[in-house]
Amino acid sequence: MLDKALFYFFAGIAVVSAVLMVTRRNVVHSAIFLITALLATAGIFLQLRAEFLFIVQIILYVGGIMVLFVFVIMLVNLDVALQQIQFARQKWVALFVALALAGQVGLMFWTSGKMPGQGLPVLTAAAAAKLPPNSETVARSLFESYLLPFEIASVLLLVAMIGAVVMAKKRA
Amino acid sequence: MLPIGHYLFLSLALFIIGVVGVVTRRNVIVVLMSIELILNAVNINLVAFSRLYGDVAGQVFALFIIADAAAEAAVGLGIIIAFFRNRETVLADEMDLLKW
Amino acid sequence: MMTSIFQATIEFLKAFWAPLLCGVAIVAVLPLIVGYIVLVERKLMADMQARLGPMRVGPHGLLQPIADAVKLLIKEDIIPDNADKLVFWLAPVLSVGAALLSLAGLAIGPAFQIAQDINIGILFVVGVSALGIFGIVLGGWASNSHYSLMGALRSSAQLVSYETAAGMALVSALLFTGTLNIKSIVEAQNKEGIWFVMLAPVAFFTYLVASIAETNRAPFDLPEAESELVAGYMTEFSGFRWSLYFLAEYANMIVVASVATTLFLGGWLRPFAKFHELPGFHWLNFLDFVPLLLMVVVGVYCVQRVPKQPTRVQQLFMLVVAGLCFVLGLVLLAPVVVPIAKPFYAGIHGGFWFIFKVSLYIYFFMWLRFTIPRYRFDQLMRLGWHFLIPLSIINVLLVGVALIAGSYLNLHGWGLLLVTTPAAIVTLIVAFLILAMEKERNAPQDQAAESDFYAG
Amino acid sequence: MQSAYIPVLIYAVLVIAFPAVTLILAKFIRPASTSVGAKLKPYECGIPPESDSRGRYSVRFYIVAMLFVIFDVETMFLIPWAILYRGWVAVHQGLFALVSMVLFLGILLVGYLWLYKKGALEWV
Repeated sequence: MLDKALFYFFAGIAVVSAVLMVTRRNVVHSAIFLITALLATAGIFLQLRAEFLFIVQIILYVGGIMVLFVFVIMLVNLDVALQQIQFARQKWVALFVALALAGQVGLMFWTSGKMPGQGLPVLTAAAAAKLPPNSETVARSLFESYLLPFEIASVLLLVAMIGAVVMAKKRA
Repeated sequence: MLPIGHYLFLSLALFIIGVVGVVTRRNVIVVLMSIELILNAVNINLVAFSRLYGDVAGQVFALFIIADAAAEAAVGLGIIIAFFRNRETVLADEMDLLKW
Repeated sequence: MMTSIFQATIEFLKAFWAPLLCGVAIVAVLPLIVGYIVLVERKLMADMQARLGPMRVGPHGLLQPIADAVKLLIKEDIIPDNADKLVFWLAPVLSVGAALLSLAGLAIGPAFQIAQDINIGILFVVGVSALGIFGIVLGGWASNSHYSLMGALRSSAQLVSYETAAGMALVSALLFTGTLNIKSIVEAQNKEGIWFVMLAPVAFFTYLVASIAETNRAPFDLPEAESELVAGYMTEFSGFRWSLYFLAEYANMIVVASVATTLFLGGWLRPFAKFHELPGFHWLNFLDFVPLLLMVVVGVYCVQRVPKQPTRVQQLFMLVVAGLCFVLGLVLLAPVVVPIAKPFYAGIHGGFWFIFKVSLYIYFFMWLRFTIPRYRFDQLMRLGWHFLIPLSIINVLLVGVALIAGSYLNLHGWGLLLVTTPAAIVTLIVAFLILAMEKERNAPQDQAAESDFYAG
Repeated sequence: MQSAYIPVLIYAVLVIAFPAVTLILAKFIRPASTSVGAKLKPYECGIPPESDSRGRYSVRFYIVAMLFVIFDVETMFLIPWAILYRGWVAVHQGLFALVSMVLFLGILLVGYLWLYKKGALEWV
């Protein structure tokens, strides 16, 4: 009961602020709504018993990546930009893509003959019991099963760091 | 106890909103933010399945996706800054030259 | 239906009454505490500058914070013409919300915690308090003034630069604890019998510097450098909105001081807390009486000041303060001598020691503010990126090496000092090397402007 | 949702409500603002503002934020490593753990040194 209420609460916030993010004219407002959506997603993670990911979402996504976005918005934010048309002439493409994706899912439910959500596996308490203590289990999995991806991640970060600086530096 | 479908639907909704944002918005920064939304939708799926099977591997992958999103945002915004310095605009359809 | 909801509420309250009470208490009392921290700061500053400080409102200015609060509450509220009204409203709320919310993870004593025993403990505190940056940057943007936006950008650049160093210092301490849970961190220090400030002194130093910069305090108060930026991101904020930012700043100070206390200074533990658990009486247990002693000294001082007060009301007030001190002293004495009150020892004395350490840390902040002149912005950034970050990364690795050496030598507790002290010394040597390199690099600094890497 | 977080959620609502409600309440307590004209202009030491403040700012702020994000990711990978480290050390696997982290940090340090040498960290 509480689980359900919390899910709808967070999911509602996430979807509504995602819609607002895409539709707002002002980029800063968009960023604020994206932050809200990301925080709501963090709430969903918490509800799914991914505590460590919850805090990573807050520290990295909201407190890191979104700060970067807001900074760049501040740096390039000209008021002229606000008066320009904000939407491309691709509304029909967007509608088509959205409808195609939704239709695909609808078809899936149609062929399976079941209502959405019915007959799908339920998140059981038994499965959840295997997850805590969450940071420790995640750490164990990360360093014992996924050590190579972890090392490769550092190469990715190195590339990102150098690439971004080269982009931003003045042209010779 | 919720069925997994709820989470898949939420993820799908966020994904579609993200795709619509990428396709319709002219401002490159908003396009990048929509991509973040898409990555986020993927993370919800991964974590939901990790919860379903009681296996943290999904969470580890979500962690990698977040790291990837950080790298993508850094480079993407770097490109936007470089573009803005030359053209004084951040609109996607003004990016019509391969080299300037 | 009504009864079932009522019953559910009762059940709920039964399960969560303690954390909820803590929450309400924090929200209700924190503004008052912050007000008095400000008063103490003004008094200390006055003392160090041979002035008296606030004296008018109440005896020795003791009611000044309340007067200030009332003043701020009824002040005119100005929203600049071109401001983004929604964001202008939202930004201070965000700032104060993040600072207060992060307090939820902290444990003042073994029982006083809102987020009881959460697995991510310390990360929750650090992560949520880092969200306050949006309050700053959005507030600066919303007011649409050059000073505000410049101050906001500077402030957040400073915050993010030092957050990395603080995070690395955190990692150094976590190497010893092996957990993120706040209670377990403190317990680990109890088990080890030694606080992590001794085992990881360089990390503590890094965290200290980084936390001053993160709270925008002097000598790193660049965002509010009056001489350059008027008041930084707060320039356009007045009245109650301004006071929210102020509250957030001081709440952040409490947060960083609490994090440092928990991680490095043993949390709610008494010095040499191990001896308290031993049967019999150890001479170090005189420390159990220190709280009482402190209260008595303050009380006697107040009583002695009574005749010097000019009016009857002020004399009475002083007596009341003295009486409160004595009562507090008795409360602190009870768990030590009265057998029935023994179970409350951890709660009462834990709270005392935690608040004591936090106060010392904040006192150090204030002392620095009165002593050291402000840094220049490029100096500040250089200190962060060229010195603190490499230093803290190297420190993490050297502490790791020290721990491996410690495991081969089978060292525990105080014995770990044998390996961690050399590690700290090596880190310090590296630090001096970095400083020397920096000095050499910055010698012909005047030509630097011509070869600006990001110009254009 | 683990039950430990339910008080946190309630506290979060409380914490956001406290400044918001006080802000709204303060509106009723204080006298109505009658300010017009120059008082509502942004403060620029008495000179009328030349331009909208939302213009271009130095790219360095972007570099700072970008490096912060990269190092933040690094910290978030270090923390799970740190909390397991003592366990590994206790079973004498510490060296392997340390080497894997030195490799991770080393690759990033290459980037850091490159930036340092290029002077990209100046001012930054």
